[in-house]
Amino acid sequence: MKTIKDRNKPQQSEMPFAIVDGEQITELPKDLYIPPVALQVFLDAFEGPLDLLLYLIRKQNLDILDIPIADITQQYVDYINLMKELELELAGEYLLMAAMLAEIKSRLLLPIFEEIEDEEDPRAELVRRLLEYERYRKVSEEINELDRVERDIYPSSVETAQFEQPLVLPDIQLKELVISFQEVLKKAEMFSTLHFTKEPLSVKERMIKILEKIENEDFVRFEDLFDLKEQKIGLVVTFLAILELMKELLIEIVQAEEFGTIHVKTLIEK
Amino acid sequence: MTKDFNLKNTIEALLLSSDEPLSADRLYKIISNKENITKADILDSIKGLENDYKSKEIEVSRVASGYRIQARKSINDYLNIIFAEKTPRYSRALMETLSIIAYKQPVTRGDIEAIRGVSVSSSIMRTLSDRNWIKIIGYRDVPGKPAMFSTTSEFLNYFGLERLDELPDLPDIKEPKNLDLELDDQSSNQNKESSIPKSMLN
Amino acid sequence: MTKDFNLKNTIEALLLSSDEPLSADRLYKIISNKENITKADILDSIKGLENDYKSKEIEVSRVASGYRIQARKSINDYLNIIFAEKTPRYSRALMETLSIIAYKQPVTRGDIEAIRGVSVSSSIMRTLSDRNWIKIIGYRDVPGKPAMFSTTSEFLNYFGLERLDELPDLPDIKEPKNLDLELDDQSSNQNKESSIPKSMLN
Repeated sequence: MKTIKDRNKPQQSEMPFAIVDGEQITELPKDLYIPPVALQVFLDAFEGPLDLLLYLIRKQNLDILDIPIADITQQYVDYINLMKELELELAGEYLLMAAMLAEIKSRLLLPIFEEIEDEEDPRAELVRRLLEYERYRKVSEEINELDRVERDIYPSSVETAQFEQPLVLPDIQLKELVISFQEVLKKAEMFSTLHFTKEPLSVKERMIKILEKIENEDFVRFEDLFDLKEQKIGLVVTFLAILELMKELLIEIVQAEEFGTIHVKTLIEK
Repeated sequence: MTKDFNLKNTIEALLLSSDEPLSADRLYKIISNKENITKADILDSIKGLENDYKSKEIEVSRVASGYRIQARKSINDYLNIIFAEKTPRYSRALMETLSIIAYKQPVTRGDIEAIRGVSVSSSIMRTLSDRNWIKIIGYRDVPGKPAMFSTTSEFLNYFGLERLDELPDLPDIKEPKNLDLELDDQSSNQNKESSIPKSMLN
Repeated sequence: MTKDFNLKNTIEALLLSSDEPLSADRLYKIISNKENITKADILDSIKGLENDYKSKEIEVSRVASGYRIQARKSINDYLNIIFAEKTPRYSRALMETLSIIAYKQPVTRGDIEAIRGVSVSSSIMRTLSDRNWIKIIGYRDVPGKPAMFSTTSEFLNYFGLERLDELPDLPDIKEPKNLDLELDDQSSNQNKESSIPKSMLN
């Protein structure tokens, strides 16, 4: 790692690759201790391995069409190792690129047999990708500078809210609702602390029903919550709903005396 | 004053560009940064605008927080056409909030925020209760007594459901494709034109 | 025509009332409901407006989905004060993704990933589609049927453009000097198996 600073002697005025606390950082910090924050910022500053490679190439004013693969590979791997040492999470693409560079390097080292003259320069594919990426990187910077609404273009408008506009309500499909929930679950899965289990909806619904039933009453008799016309499964669902409501501290079960009537009381304050 | 500077035209453009009414004070503060003007100049210019607009279909209106330019009632008929042509859509945030309430009810705003990882905007909750799709069913007995929301029978009616348990089963997270197929049959008229299927976004 | 009806003033008020640009066609459809006008009248009136605005701080701008009235850049100093905190910033990753879609459309996520060398984040695709800047225009006929994305007219509107070819030119690919490069279009699949031992990476 100590070699990084030797190799990266700037040869041109550089673009800062990161800004930390308002200060431009144009080189990796040279001290032995590198604040992880700076490295994270450094990592965030790159949009992937191609971007990092381009940076290394530009930084040293190298010809992209004739990259000294051995040097670049070494530098690239140094950066990667630095990040790994600091236990920064590296996208898999960075490692893939390291492998690709190493492969190119090894192929360049092989003696060239004249018979296989068809074979491309091993760097060709990489150069092609770098050039292609660079085109879009450059043009995206130009697009970023274009005038745009919210920054440079201010559309004029007059107030129309004073009119009674016909109220058109958006229409949604059941499918959209389900897909939205699916989306939510997927997101929630990413915060893996949240667990969703499939719960029978009927219990949820019964909980609501029970709450509605008791909301305006002081006490409701426990057995009045059950609809005896329902089948056994319905009674079980009601019972589960009551247990669930108790667990969530939404209702309270009260029994004045032993073997006395059990009453249910809402804990919800209106 | 700067050459070519025209106060009336500047005020007009500022009032038209701002999303909210601007008071004479505010206009003065903004413009006097660059130009040597008085507050009286501002008021004169606004009078001038009012005069210019006499024959136009827009007018200067004075409301509590200042001046704004608004369309005259005479173009109301056209505006009705413009607004009627638009088929509004609900935001993803609203759809997700509604789906969480539907499947996890009763839930508090805190529950929804914990699941979605972002705060729930008041306007979403307002929209949902304005449509009578959700209601407050009580207050959870924890500090702060947060309101608990559930869906309503109007919500079920809207989707042609009789009971909550007729809501489609939670799709298997790992295999969203099956869901799409399954639900395509059920959805009568879809306006899928602009929205990108969620499954493509992952 | 109705008494007192003034087409130019009506168009002005409609453009100012609509929250999106209106095309001449659309204006014609809206107004001809009530008034006996031709499409040529619409275009004449828009010319008239442009003329009226010459000395003003607002202008008629033609963008992809029609005409809109906007403030001249000369008053941006003031507007930046009013809108100081509202300007959203977009990441480089988002701008790069958007650029690739704009110049290479229609593209799949795979195409974008091949060029950028990293996977496309879902949140970027979501932001782009939530803003209505991109849409799915079809599915490529290869295994997996990946969605193909293109940009929308809202994207052009946002950047004040009428047509895609008004975007900055995409820089040319440099002519290779030292390398025997075959600059064909097959550069997208480069996931070559690497035989490099893990130790090289440590």
